[in-house]
Parts: sequence; structure tokens; C-alpha cells
Amino acid sequence: MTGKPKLALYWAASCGGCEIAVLGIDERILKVAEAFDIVFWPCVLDGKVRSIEKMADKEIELCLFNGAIRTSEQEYMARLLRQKSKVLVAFGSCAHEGCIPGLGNVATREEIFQISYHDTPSTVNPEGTRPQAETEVAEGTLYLPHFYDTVKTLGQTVEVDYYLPGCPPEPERIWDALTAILTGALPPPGAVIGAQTTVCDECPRTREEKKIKEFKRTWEIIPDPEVCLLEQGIICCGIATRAGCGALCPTVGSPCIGCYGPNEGVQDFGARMMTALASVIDSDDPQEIESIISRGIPDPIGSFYRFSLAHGQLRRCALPLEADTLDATKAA
Amino acid sequence: MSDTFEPKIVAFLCNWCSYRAADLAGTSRIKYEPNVRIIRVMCSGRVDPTFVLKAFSLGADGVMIAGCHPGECHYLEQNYKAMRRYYMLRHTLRSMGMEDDRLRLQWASAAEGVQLAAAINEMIEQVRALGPLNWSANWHENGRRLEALGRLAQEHAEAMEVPA
Amino acid sequence: MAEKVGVYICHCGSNIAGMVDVEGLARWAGANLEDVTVARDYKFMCSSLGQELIEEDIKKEGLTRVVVGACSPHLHEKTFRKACANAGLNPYLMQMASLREQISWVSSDKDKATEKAKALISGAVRRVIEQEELFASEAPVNPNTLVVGGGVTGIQAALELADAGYHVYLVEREPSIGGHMAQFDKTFPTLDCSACILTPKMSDVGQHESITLLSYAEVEEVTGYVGNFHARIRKRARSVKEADCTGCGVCIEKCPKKVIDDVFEAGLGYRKAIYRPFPQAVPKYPVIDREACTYYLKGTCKACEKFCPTNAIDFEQQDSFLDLDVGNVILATGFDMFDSTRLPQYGYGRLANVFSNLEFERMCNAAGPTDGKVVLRDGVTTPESIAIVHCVGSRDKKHNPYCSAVCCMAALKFGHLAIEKTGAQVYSFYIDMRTPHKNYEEFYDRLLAEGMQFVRGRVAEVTDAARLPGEEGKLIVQSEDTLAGRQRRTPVDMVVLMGALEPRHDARETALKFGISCSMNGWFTERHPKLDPVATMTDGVFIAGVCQGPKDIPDSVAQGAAAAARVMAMITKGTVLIEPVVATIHEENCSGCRICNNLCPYNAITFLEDKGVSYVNAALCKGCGTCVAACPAQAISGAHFSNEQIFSEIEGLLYDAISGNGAGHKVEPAGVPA
Amino acid sequence: MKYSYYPGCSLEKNAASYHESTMAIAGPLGLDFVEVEDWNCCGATEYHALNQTAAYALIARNLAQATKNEGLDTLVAPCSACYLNLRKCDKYMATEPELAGRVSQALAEAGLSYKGGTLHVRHLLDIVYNDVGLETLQAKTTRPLKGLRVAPYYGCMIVRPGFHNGDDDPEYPVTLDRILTALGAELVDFPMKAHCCGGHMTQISEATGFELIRRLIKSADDYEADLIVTICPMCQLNLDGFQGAMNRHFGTSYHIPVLYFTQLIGLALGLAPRDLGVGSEIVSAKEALSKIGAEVEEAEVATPRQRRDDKALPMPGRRGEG
Repeated sequence: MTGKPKLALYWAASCGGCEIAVLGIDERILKVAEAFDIVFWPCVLDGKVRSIEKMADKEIELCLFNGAIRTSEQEYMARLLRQKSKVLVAFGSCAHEGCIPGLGNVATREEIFQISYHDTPSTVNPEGTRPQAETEVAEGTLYLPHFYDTVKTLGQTVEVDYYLPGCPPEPERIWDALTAILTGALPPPGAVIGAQTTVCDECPRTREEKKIKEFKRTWEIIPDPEVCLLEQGIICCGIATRAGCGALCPTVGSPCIGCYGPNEGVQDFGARMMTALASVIDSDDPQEIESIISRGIPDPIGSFYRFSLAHGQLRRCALPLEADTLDATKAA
Repeated sequence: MSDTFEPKIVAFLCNWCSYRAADLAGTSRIKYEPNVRIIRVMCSGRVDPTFVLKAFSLGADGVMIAGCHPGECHYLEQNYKAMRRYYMLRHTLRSMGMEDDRLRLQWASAAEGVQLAAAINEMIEQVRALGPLNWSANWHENGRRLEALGRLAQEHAEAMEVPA
Repeated sequence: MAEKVGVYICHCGSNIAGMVDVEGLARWAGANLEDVTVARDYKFMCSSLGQELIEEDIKKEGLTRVVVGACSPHLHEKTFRKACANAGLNPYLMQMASLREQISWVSSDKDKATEKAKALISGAVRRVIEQEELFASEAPVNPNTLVVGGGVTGIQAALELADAGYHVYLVEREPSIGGHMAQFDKTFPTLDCSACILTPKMSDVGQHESITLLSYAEVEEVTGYVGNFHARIRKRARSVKEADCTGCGVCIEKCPKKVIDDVFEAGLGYRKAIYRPFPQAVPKYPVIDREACTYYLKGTCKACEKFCPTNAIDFEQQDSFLDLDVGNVILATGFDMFDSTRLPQYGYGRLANVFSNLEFERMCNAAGPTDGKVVLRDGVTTPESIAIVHCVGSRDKKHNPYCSAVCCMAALKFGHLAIEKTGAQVYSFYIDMRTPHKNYEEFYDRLLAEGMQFVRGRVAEVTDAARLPGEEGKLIVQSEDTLAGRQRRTPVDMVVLMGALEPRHDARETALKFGISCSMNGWFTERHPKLDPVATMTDGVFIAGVCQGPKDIPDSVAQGAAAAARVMAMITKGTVLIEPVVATIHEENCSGCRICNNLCPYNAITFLEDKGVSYVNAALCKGCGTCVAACPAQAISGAHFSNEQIFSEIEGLLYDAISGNGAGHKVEPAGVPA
Repeated sequence: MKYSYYPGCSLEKNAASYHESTMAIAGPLGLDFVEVEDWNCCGATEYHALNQTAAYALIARNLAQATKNEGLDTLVAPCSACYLNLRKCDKYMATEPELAGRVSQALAEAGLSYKGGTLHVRHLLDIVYNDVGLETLQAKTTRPLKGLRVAPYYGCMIVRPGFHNGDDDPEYPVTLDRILTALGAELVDFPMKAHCCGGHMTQISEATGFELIRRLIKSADDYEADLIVTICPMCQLNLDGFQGAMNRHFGTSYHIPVLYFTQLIGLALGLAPRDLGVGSEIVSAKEALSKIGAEVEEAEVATPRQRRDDKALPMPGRRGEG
């Protein structure tokens, strides 16, 4: 064993892109390996949960945790790594604000199981088998992790020291953060490590005052390559999304979808998009306003909360009252 | 619950028209139900959708946004922005499964104490009929969550220990 | 650092104490609310003793925040802010909870009222902790004033200011000042000749050394703020060089082109293509109507130029612009007459002998197209019977719901003039006779004595379809006589429609230009309908006369003078305080997305191209907070109404809600379950 | 442009010429009418005073039948009474739950149903004015109605507030005026254009009915109209059918023919009078229509009202009209 500080990386409810993004820092990963003793990284190294469980509290110097919390096993790991780490970083959009897994919060566990295990065209399941939390076999009881109704962010599950936004975080930003951690040049705990402004700041398109008469879907127009996409009616989340990516999407003609999350201090990303877009609708007539909104934004959750539903003030869609998965508290 | 449900309504009133309407309702001794809690903002245009979402998440059963009548805004046209945001917010809240009656946009001039009181009463009745919102209950997981967590720790201790 | 909050609950005699358990409330606040170090109740907080209580606690207890649970902040916010300031606490660190207007006066259950009071106090405490020190700033007031509109109201305002020694720029859209009053023959109820009392004032304006008269001109753009406005005036090309014109009138005499005068003569008479609206016009310089002038249409004529003794005609003249710096603005833009063709059942524009009120005014005027003779449309026949129809376009939900205020009296005046000039039988068809002012009811009595007939009921239609004996060749006024309870068909020779006074067709644009608002009906909105009738929500912009709402000449004149007095107060004081409740854009958070750029009706937000960020001019900002709420990057903060303050107030107000206790909002203790 | 078409009882008998002329102009104007199958009487003007449920059930049955014309959501009625009844019923089915409940129950007995707002009920005049349009009418006119002085008569049913969605003035409507002007006719400023024709009054109180008819005919005559143009079978019946009786009652000798606007449109389109049912009217239009024979003669029509001597004062213009 070396005296190097210990580093752990973990992957909960996420796509794996964050793991690859870490390797996106290229050969500098060797510097990381030089500086840290990587004790846990299931994607890359063989490691045992048990050995983590046996560590002393705060024995791990730094844990980069990516992924949202969707199952009891993920929550367990979050709690475990929190307990064993000095600095816990919510790494990437899933851990930070729920991201795409968080969009599962438009449905209930029941609905998700129904679709996944029964309704998808590619599913063949004539017996109607479903994963069970407990299964009795001859040898005894087998357990599977408990699947939650609501995806939570890491920050809603355990105390988080820092957040690194992005889906996935840009390698350069990862390197910036690692450097900051290594050199101790850290912002106050609880902060997001990143820019303090939004994507427009990095976007090369020209911007004027805004008035929108019609929201358009991306397939409806071929956007002018020079002009702000929003001014052309395309819902571009660059206005509300934290800078850091270099405005990759709008630069190539695709609207920003908000993966870097909200700007500093914002409590609800969707609210920022809603209020900004509504403010510049070019109509004072209630009926016209309604039709501009309902025609142009058929999927408001997908448009405004693609990455942050779990992180928003409301966190999810209302659970159906009769759902049997409800906790007793709802009835009280 | 044995008694009738008493909803909690948070109302954002603009300083110039609707807050004055509330003042007038007071000086005119117009009685309305005590379920509304008023926040003064300078203009309905100040109402950030986050305020509304926050009120819901913190336990409000309904939210009212009140401002000057269209065309009578003391800041000329800012209530139109409030109106646009209201429709945007309603559109999103609908898709989140929230009933329309829980969010109300109300115009009330400084002279409309009676109308504002009536609107408040009406909204309280509508929300009462809908029942408690109790939004944060949506987040509670099944009661077996802690049990499942505990079992993992136990399993690990039993199964993952490599015998010496 | 934890704040020290003082909570003060006012009994307001029994006004609050009668419905809210004030002692219990104070005790509860002291025991249960975080950061509350002092909580007291007192009989009358607004009394000097009550205020001293607060001042003492600030000094002795070192309070850093104050919450007063009393009446509406609209009543005593200033009082308690001052008390705080007296004790050395920044006045913006005080918050009021409206226990009286929002609780005790509107509730009927003491327990529930007290519960609600707890929520309001809790909200105020949480909010006040987030409040910040703010400081008002001062700006100088430019002593020049811009008066827009040269009717009798604008004339009065301009003269009051000029006579006091302050410079006035008077802008009038028409070629001459005088407004509607110059068109009238007599004024009710005294029947003085309108011209006789108005024209001396007009020439005073024309000659006053402190008045710059800009006629045939309009305000293009206004920027700036109270005390420091900049106005750009477009002087339309008169085609006459004012410096050279003597006003001799030869050009008018020699002009061969006659056109219907839609403005001054209300379409009832003619004028030349080069014209002065009327002989006593101020200024005296004529203008060429380029849409009618033969030279502009066909390229030849120039009769005026040939005969002008001073070579004052300039066909090439262009519109010119004038930039003015003024400290205050008085808007006196007046009204438009209702277009009676909008009520086709009254036949105006179809039936020859149906006249508008303005047409009838011109007909009665000795200087008008008929030399003061009341005649039918054929120009010769004297009517033997005249019907005056009230409320045409007024008190009518399809057009204007309001009462136009002057028509009843004007109708009585018309009745008098018609009887005097023709001896005709005059009928008035009214809904209610409205004569509230000095000597007005007496004038009504006089007309009753003079034999004018009054029928109470709205007119259904005016038709030439005769069917009863005596109706042939007449106009028949079909009405319901609500006093007699029957239908009436009244055959007459002439019908006069008392059209409504309406806001200027471009009133909303004007309002926008000057940053003020219009009521639903389109009249400019005053700051307070009773206590501040000539000020507007925009400091430094005042309104007077009919542009604020229908009123007669005495009221208009009074408002003109009142607005002038308000302006003089501003000039005399010399400086204005700029409210600190404004929005600020934090450059480091602004990405220059420009969402906010056109949200401000006061143009307080500009985009700084060099920095690529937007910027709020605090002097122009009125503090509405719309841009704060709109900013997608949350880069704009609103002083005294910040997100943190309102979030905290919401949390405080909902202290007793289920989830307000933290369930679901707080992270559970870390660690793996045993 | 395809519509459901509800002719109504009158168009089967006394107003057959209205139906014939409507069908005759439909083709040239690009209108395609699909008659509602097995329609019944609309209840005219009296029935709802006697039995509300039965009256509205009667009307609603027609609406329900009309929904069977698949893909057609506009129901056209040429008769003003039918139009008013159908439109009222459609509205009440949406806004008056109590009445709608009773009517729905009645419909259900016959296996029918109707939901308020399903159909747009429109008058034929509305279709011609808004869907065909003045430009098309003008373009298709081959025999302009030049020199024909016509009094446009709307009657009282169609002009209720909300007619044309409020685009036309209920007190002084102009839609028909504009159509006739587009066809080249000379319009008289008919002051009685929206007054009542008497409805069924001739059957209840002859003297009252005749007086109401006289006012209209006299006014048209005062204005030297060659004929009255109507859009309603009831109006046509009263003014045409009872004109003789009215003349006898008052000892007058008015002769003002009364034609349907569809007949005049047909004439302007160059169709043969007999294909438009012209000739079936009681007060003969032969002389009046001779003014617009194939060889159109420019008749000098005296317009004494417009004469003006030197002293005359200018008339105010009607703003908003070019």
C-alpha cells in the first residue's frame, strides 16, 4: 500500500458515458494514477464492495460518483461511499440532477415494469415474469435490489461536497476539477464546479432582442447558420444552461438541450426556461398565447426538464392516487 | 381526517392593484376564508414560476397570481408577461398531473375588493373540492426501502466475506 | 451571523386585538421563530410611543431586523421605516405583516385568524432576515417643461408655468393651438362666447417669452427619467417659412383649391389647400396641405408663392427635428369625437339631416360655415323641429361604457341656441340628465322654462321611413318614453347626435411613448383616482384635461393648473430621490442572451455590445421585477424583492404545512444502515 | 366547398323557387350541398313557446341527422327561421345542461345523439358572402344587374346579435347590400331592412299583419325600389303573397316584386329565369327584370334625393368604407 490519497469512482443509474468521459482526459489519466491510489472503479478495475465496507470512515480522499439513485442498491452504495469518503463529488448530470434516468419520474415503477417486461415489441414473456424483490428457491430466499418509484439525485440522497455538471462533463472541465481538488483550490462545499454564466456566452451565433410568435420543432425549419436559434423559434436551452461545453450543439445547428444544468443559484431549471420563453411570446391575447404554447411545445417536460426533472422543485409527475406503490404517508 | 380539509393557498399580489384590492376588502370588512396567505410583489410580472413551484413543493394546496387588469398594469404591460408565464406554467403543470384549479391567474383592480374576496373564496372552494395536494408525498418511497438497504449490508457481511 | 429580529404586534385598539389573540401571537413568535430576540404587542404601534418602543429596542437590544404586524404597509410602511432610520437601522430592514386588512377585518373566527396571523408573522420574519440595506439616490431636476397638447388644458398649464418664470415647450399637432374649445360657439352654463375667452389666452401663449410654441409638431421619442427627460420633436414641414411669413393671408385668398375641412369645421365647411384653421389661429402662419395642394399633386400652380409679398412659401421644406432637455412633462392631449357612423341605426352619414354635435357647434358659430345660422343640410331651410339624441356611443356597452360627462350640458346649450336662433321645437332624448356642478342644474331649469321638451329614454332608431300622418318628409325618432311608459315616434326636421368623447385614436401609442398606462377604456391612468389625479406612475409625467377622462372646460383648466403646480414643486425642490428598489444585472452571470432586452417598457435595459452583456439603468428602472423573473440565467437580482427574500417568505408562510417541516426536503443522515 | 344542407319545409312548397335557385347557383359558385337525410320540421317560430323540450328535441333531431353526413361539419340553412332554430339549439345543447339532458334523453329514444358545438350552423347568406366571396361573385357575373334598384331586406331572424360572429351590425346589416352591389345592382338605403315582416301575424290579427307588411312595401316604394330582395321564405311569403290583400285592405296599389337573393345571383350569373323559379312569384317581377334583359339598357334612374344645390353642405363620410 502506498501513502497516496485514495480515489474511488462509482457508477449508479447512468449510461456509462461519464466513465468514458473520465478517460477523455487522455494521458493525463496517468497523472491521476500517479497522484491517487485508485481503490474502487468497477468499470475499469476489479474491486470489492466488501473491502470498501471494511474501510474506516473518510478513508477515501475523493469519490467521483456518477449516476442517479434509482434502486436500493444504488442508494446503499451512495451512503457507503459517502461514509467512507472525505470529498464526495456528484459527477455528471445524473448524479447532479437526475438527467435522462430522472425522466423516469414521469411514470411509476408499475408503469415502467409494464412497459419493460410486457409491452415493448421486442419482449417475449408469455409467463408474465417480473423481477421480484424476493424469490424463494430451494436454497433459501434470493433478493434483488428494490426498484424505486422516484429517481433521486445523489444530493437528495446523501450530502454532496461538489457537483460537476454535464452529460457527460467535458474532459477539460474534468481536468479543471481534478486539478482544483489536487491543488486544494476548491470553492466552498456544496458548490457546482463550473462556469457562472450560460451557454449563450460561448455561442458564436448573433443575438438580437427576442420576440417569438411560433415555437418550432427542429425538423420544421433549416435554421439560419448565423442567427440565434431561439430567435428562429427553436427551443434552445442555451439561455438557461450553464456554460462549460463550448456551445457544442448550437454551434453545429442543433439547439442546446440543457445537459449542463442550470446556472449558479438556480433552483429549478425548467422554471427558468418557462419564464424566459413565456416572457418573449409575441402576443397579448390569452387564446393566441395558449395556442402558441400548446402547438409549439407538445412535451413541456421533455423540453424544459430533459435533464433536471428529478432535481426540480416538483421532482416528478404526480403519482396516481390509487397506485399501490404509495407509501402510507400519502393517504394520511 | 375528521374535519373538512382546510387548504393552504399562497397568493402573489401586485403592489398596485390586487394588493390594494386586498386592502380595500379589509377596510370594507368583506369577509373571506382565512386559507389564503398573501405575498406582496411589486408587479405580477415579478412572479417567477419558481415561486409557484416552490410553494407547491413546500406544501401549498393552491397558488394564486393576481395583478392589474390587462391594459391597466402600473408598469404598462408587465401583467401580460405574467399572463404568458401563467399559461406556460399551466401547460407544464398539466403534464405533471396537477389540476388546473390549483393555479389561478386573477385580475383585480384596486377598486375590486369584493371581486378579489369572491375569487379567493371561489378558489378555496375549488381547491377544497380537489383535496390536499401534499406534493412531497409523491416522493416517498415504498416503506420497504430501509428494509432493502439493511438487507444489502447483511448480505454483504454474510456472502461476500471470503473465508480465511 | 445570526440576525436579531424584533417582532411587534399591534392591537390597533380592538381592530386587530378583537379578532387575533395578539398577546398569544407575540409570545408564540418569541418562543417559536428562529432569530427572534424580542417580541412585543402594543396598543397602537403607529403612535409615537409605539415607534419609540421599536427605536429603544434597536438601540438597547441591538436589533438588526424589525417586523411589525399591524395594518397594510400602504398605510404605515413609511412610519415604521422612519422609526428604524431614527434608531440608526437601515429602513429597508423592516418588514410589515398586514394583520388588520388581511386578517382581522376579513375574518370571523378568532382561532383561525390567529393561526393565519402566525403564518404571516412567520413569513415576515423569514423574509426580513434576507433583506438588505438599501439607499436612495438623488438626481437634479431640469427646470424646463414639455407640455404636449395645445388645447385649453395645455394652454393653461403652459401659462401657469411660464408666468412663474419657467420655460415651457408647448407641442401641438395641429397648425394652431386652441383645441376643441376653439371650435365651440358658446360655453355652458354661462353662455360666454368661447372664442372671446380663449383667444386672449392663445395670444398670450404666442407672445410669451418663456414659451416656445411648436405647432404642427409631434413628440417622436422620449427617453430619460424624472428631472432629466430628453424629447425629440418632429416639426412637420409647413411649406411656409415662419421667419419670413407675416401672416397677411394673401396666399390663402389666392389659393384656388378648396377642400372639405374635416378637422376644424368638422367636415361641415371648406378651407383652402393653404390654410389657417381659423382667423385667430396662433401661430398665425398658414400651412400647405400637401395631400390637397395642386402643386404637390400636379406640379403646377404656385399661386401662393406668386402672391406672397415676403417670399415665405417653401415647397421644398422638409420635416425638421428638435431635441429638448426637460425635467417634467405634462400631457394634455385631449380627446377624439365619437364617429357616429358606428351607430348606423341613427342614420349619420346616410340621412342628410342627421348632424354630429361638432357639426352643430360649427353651425351655431358665427364664424362657422353657415355664419351662425341653424339650417338643414340643404344650406337654406330652417328646421322647425330638432331632436337632440344623448349618449351616442356613451353609456353603451357596445361602444363606451362610461358617461362622457359633458354631453347633457352641451345638449342643453344646443337647445338654448336652437330655440334662440330658430324658434324650433327642440326635443332632448336622454337616459339620465346629468348636471352636477355650480349653476348647471339651474341651466337645466332654464331650458325647461324655455320650452325644450325632454323625453327620458334611449333612441332606438332614426329613420326616414314614414308611416303615420305628419311623418312624410321628416326624420322620425323612434324611442321609448320610459316616464310615460310608451313608444314614441317623433317626427323632426333635424337630428343632432351627442357623440361620446373618446380617447385619442393613438392614445395607447402616446402612453407607451411616455411610459404611462391607459385604463381599459383608453384614458390615461392617474397615480391615484382621488388623491393624485394629475400625476402618473411615471415620475415627472403628469396628465391633465380630457386625456385623463371626460370632463368639461372648468375641470380641464383646473387640472392644467394643478399639473403645472405639481411641476413647479418639483422644479422648486430641485432634486428628486431615486428609489433603490431596482433591478441589477450581474455581469459575471449574464451571457448576453438578450431575453430581457425588450421586456422593459421604460427602456431601462440596454445591451452593451462591447461586453456582450445587458445592463439596467437604475435611474430608468421602476422596480417591477419582470426582468428579474424572466432571466433564464438568473443573472438579474431585484432589490428588496430578491428570490431569496421571497423564497424565505414562502417557507415562512407555509411553516405549518406538512412538507414545510422538512420531510422529503432534507437529506437523511448519511451512513449505511446497520 | 361541401356542406350539409337543411332545406326546411318552406323550400319544399311555397319557397320552392328559393330551393331551385339555390341549387342552380350552387354549381357555378363551387358549392356542393348534401341534403340531410330524413330531416323534419324545425318547429318554426311558435313551437318552443308551447313545449320547450319537444321543440328542441325536434330541432336537435335534425342536428343529429346532419352529423350522419360524414366529414361535413357545417350545416347550411337557407331559411332564416330554420337557421335561427338550429343555431340556438346547437348552442343550448352546449350551454344549457338541463335542457340538453332532456333533449338528449328524447334523442336517445330514437337511437340518436347530438353534442353541442359539433356542427357549425350557418345561413346561406353567410356562405355566399364569406366562403364564395364578393370577388368570385363579381368575376362570375355575366349579366350585371345594372340599373335595377333593389331594396335589401334581411328580416328580423338572421340579424340577432352574434350574426356573422358579430362581423355585421344587427341594427344595420350590410352583408346582403355588398353582395347585391357586387352583382351590379343599384342599392337603395332601405331603412326597414331589419324590421319584422309580421311572421304569422296575418293568421292571428290580419290588420296588424297588413300594417307590418305595408310599412315595408311603402318604404321600398318611397325609395323607388324595383324590387325587394329577401333571404327568408317567411318574409317572401308575407311581402309577396299578402301584398295584394294588403293593398285591398288599405286601398293602395303598390306593386313591388319580392325575389330571393339566390334568384338575383342566378340572373347575374346569366342563368335562365325559369331555372331559378323566377315567374312563380305572385307580384310579377317581369317588368322590373326587363331592365336587365340580355341586352342591358342603361336606364336613367331619377335620384332626386341626391340632387343638391349650391348652398348644400357636404355630407359626412362613413369612415372605414372606401
